[in-house]
Amino acid sequence: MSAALAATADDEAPFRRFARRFADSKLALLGLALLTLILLAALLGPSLAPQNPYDLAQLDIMDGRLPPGSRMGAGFTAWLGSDDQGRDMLSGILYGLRISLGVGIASAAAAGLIGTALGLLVAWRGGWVAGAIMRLVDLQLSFPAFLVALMVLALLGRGVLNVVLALVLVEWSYCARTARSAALAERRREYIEAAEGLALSTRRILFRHLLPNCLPPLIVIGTMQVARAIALEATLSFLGLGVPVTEPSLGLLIASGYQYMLSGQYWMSVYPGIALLLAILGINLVGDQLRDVLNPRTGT
Amino acid sequence: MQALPAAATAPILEVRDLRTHFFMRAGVVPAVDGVSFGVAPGEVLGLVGESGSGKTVTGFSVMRLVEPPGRIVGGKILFRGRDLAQLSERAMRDLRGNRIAMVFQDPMTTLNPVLRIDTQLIEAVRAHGRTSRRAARARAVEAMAMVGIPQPEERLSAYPHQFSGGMRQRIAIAIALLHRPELIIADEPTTALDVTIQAQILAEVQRLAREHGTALLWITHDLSVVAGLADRVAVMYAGRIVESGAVDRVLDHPRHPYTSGLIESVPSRNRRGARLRQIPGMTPNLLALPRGCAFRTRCPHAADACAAEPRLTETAPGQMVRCFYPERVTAA
Amino acid sequence: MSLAEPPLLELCGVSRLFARRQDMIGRLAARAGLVAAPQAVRAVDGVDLQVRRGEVLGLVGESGCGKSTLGRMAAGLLSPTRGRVLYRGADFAAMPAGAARRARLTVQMIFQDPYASLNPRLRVAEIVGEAPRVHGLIDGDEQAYVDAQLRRAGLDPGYKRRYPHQFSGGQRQRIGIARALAVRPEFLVCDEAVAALDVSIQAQIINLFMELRDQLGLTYLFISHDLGVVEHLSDRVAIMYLGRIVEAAAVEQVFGRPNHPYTQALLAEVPRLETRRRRFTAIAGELPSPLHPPAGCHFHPRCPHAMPRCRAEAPVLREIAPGHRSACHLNDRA
Amino acid sequence: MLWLLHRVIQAGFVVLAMTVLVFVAVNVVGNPADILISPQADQAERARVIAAFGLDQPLWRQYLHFLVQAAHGNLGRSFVFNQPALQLILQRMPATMELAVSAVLLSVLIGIPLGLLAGLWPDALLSRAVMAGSILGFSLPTFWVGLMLIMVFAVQLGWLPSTGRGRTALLFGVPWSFLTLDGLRHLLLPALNLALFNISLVLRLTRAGVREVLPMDYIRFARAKGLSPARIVGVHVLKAILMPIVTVVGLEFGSTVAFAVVTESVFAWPGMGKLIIDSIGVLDRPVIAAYLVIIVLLFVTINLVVDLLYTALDPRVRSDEAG
Repeated sequence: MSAALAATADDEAPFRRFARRFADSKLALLGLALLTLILLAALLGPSLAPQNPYDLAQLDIMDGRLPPGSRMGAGFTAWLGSDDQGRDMLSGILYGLRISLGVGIASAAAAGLIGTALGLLVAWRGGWVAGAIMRLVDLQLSFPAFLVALMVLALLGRGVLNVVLALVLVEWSYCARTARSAALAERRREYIEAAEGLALSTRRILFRHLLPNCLPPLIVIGTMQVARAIALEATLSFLGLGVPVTEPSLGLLIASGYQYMLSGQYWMSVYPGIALLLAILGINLVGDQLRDVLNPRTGT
Repeated sequence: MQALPAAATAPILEVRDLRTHFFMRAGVVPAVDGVSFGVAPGEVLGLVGESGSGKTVTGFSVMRLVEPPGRIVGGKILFRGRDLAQLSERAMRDLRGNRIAMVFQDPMTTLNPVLRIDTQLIEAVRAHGRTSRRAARARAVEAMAMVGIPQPEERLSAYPHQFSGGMRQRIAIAIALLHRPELIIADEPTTALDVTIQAQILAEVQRLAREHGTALLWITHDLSVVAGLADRVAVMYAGRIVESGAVDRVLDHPRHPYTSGLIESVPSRNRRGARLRQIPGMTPNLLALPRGCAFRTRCPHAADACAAEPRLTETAPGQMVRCFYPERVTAA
Repeated sequence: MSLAEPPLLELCGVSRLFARRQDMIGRLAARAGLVAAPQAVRAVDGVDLQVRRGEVLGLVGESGCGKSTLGRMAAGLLSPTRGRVLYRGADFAAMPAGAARRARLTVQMIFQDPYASLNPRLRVAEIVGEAPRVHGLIDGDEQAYVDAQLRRAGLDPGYKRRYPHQFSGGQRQRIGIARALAVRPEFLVCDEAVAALDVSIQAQIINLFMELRDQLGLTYLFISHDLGVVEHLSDRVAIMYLGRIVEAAAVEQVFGRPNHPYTQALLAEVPRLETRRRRFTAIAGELPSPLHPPAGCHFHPRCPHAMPRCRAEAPVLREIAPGHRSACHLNDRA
Repeated sequence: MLWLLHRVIQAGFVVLAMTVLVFVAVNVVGNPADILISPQADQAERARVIAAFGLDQPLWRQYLHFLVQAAHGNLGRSFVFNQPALQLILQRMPATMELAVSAVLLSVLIGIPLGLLAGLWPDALLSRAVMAGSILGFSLPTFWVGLMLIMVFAVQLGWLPSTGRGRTALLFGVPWSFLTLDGLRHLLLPALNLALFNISLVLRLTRAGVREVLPMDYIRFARAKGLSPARIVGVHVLKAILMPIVTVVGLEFGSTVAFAVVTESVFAWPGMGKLIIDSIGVLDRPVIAAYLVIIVLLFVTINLVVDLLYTALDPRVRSDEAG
């Protein structure tokens, strides 16, 4: 019955169909708007921020812990208040957003590339190397990412690069598993057999036939991974294991404001937290709708 | 609209002008659009059609198991004179599996994979009337034996995946037979099975229907199965019945060009190695049906008059045809 | 059979085993005798078969009998575990890589599932045009070449910018045929190529196959479970049961004088338009699982004529009349 | 049976592999001698300690020694507390377990009913709200939610305490918070904080399962048998979706124990998570090693139990002979 109804197929081109289905959810559109806004804020951060919070020369300890809307010594208004170092919170958040997003996107992209390549290789070639890789993936997946990242950072010490490294190390296995299962499922389909029968080269079959059809779940996972990485980085930084104090990400800003929260100086923790939440929420809303739209059972 | 002349006895099921539509984003799909037929006790009615013809939706409509976005939007489904279309869900549930039973197409998916066979049989026994677990179990064993499952006692505690497709379909039939229903709706129950297994299932069904006097609505795309099994046949195209009548009459003297086309395209009706007679064009898109007769774009006899809607007319005793030019169709 | 010309395709004692995957611990446990080692599934078991140039060989069998595996080996998509697949007397596996690539193009496969057999992310023009372009088979304009292929398969070239999901099942099957023919094969393996289609569309595709055979001099291995279809378009027929060929002969012989009890049962049980309100009587028993095939003749548990010998010894496929081969111990008694 | 053997051997390999990693992480990266020996010690003293701790032996010997010691429950003494590290960890374990179990219970008790609701009536306003809320649930960073809970319920409203376990009572010789009212008050916020992510996860999983199972033929067939909706949802749907939920809840229990590190840090909950963060801060290596060994054992056990449960629930896995 469903097949009969599906036979009333529309004549839309795939991308338009995708866009229309994506726009079905107002929540997803809200997420997309949010995400665009956050990305713009991070990109334009240095030109928007009234202050460079990493330049110690611009900080004045006399401006410390001013409530939102206070006038700073340098003459501008700190709309979101200032922290104990005399840093304008808005500037701190704009710069912190750059680090949080940068770490999240870089680690997810690297993990995605490594994981996809290995996952495809494993699905296509088999053999004992593939078996060993999958064992490693299984082993790693049976331990929570957070714990693995925690231990890696405990060993490596703080630093932006170390955080990225730790996140790549924990995330590649998710991508590898997703890529492998997608590739295994697609591989069994007859169009791959047909391509082999047409004596096309392995490279061509892998990159023109197999990979594009494995992409939908990878895009969804990749999106969610960015959000996860941002949250993980923030958590690790909050615990004092992530980025160094000289380059505070949102997580570190929240952590340094934490001690003043109990005395009612909420803005140092709350505002960076809201920025963090909006970034993660935007990505997740988009990713969630992508999952529905790209699902082979319901989607294009 | 009286569709079919009364059979020897009063029909057990009489469907009148049934309409079931699917409300999709792209528009309303009239999957079943004014279908009428009747089935008498002990009679086998074959409902034949290709994919998208609405035959399956018709079966589910009678069971009132059409799911959204589908909805019965009109017509009467008279079962022993009671209109099922108007029945409360509660009352309908008392009929389902009790007086009207259904067998599905794919035996691999009709049994719940995580529940044991005995659970699935016993719950069906106990859904209608108070029965002790022990008595229900005895009934289950009896039903399994009836459909020819060896060692039913032991096999009851197995899970569906431990049975072959043919055996699973027997179990589904056993479940359908538990309460000696007056009507069984069978939706392509042998399509997914191999030839030798199909023959076994057909033999069982035929024997059981004869022994119990059960009426059978047999939905299929396979004219050959209908030829061997059914007393009467109704052919569906694009949500409507285009021809119906006694099997011999319809298969030997089809009067609708679609019926005739279907019969003629069966390979055994053609000289071996010769070009098969074929129906041109494609199975229609239900969202964009041609006005008037839905078949006219593929019909060799179509004329201007076909832009209007043809009615079912009786061309021979018991043979109803929805065509303006039934005389143009001659048996090959 | 002309002696001068070797068969276009020859399968010599071809077997294919599918081993159940096992990890190290399982293997160790099996070696230590803790559990029985899992058997491999013998999907195809010692098949000898020849297809002559220009003929249509129908291969019939029920699900799990190994006919698809056999077809994939004939098409070069799967290598046999044992035995050889000879194409014009030459073995693909023994050819140098370049020659093998070119030789593979001459055998093409038409698949069962019109939905899974086309890459959903490519336009029709690319699906059809990719392989001939890569292999340098197009002399002039690629688009004109693609148009010609589509037209030959009965499709309007105006639709070539579309994606597969915008076509019906029958049209998709035509795209698959155009794709196969675009690399100029001489041999087509059709694996249940019309099984998924509606009756009225099925006739169109069968007609297309027959037209193409006349136009291009194609040879077919036509795999199907539908006896009516096979009878209609085959010259010769081979019947398979659980990995083995049980009977092979010209179509008139198989359908007119079936020799093997399985063939006889199969023919008796096919519903036909002409037989009305018949009493269905069925051969007993289930199709055995290919994992545990019965000893001796695979068919003996369901065979009405089974003798003690059938339980112990597998009958060989041998000629019982000119061009008519059957694998049954009953033939030895006569 | 073979299957069980299989799993146990596999688990053994995992533990062995992890001990290598733990050993490498703790004893090779950085020089343990620097930590064990006071900088004021002279050369002879240094050599004596190195010999005493076996640090002059080849690495594989050191590893074997570590293994033998570990097998005897000796993972070294904490530099900070001057107590056996293992004992230190085991003392804090009940607090963490209490927190994690409460969180998992909360996630099941809240997640499954809400997931059923959202799956059975996907278009209802309430269902949409629940689904939107669940996205929020796994977007909110745990530690920040913890801070906000403290700010609202402890600082602003003053309803609930923000730190510690409160009054505990003994059961089997172990102190528990959930046995006293004060303890429960202390438990509520951290448990809720830790559960938030899991609630969203269980809820979405339940909903996805229901959406997947409802259109199945066997559900329609169950309706065709005349079964009541209660039985269809309660037996046919629930049993079919239970497996992935059990698996994930089981595996998430491990994650929850790990994530307790965050919640314990925020709420100053005296569990092993807080201990490990403090120990990382002061490089108390024996404690880190002991924590890792305990966690690895815990995870291997959890995975084994989940596998067993999975087998008990899915008949298709149990007799994998045919397929």
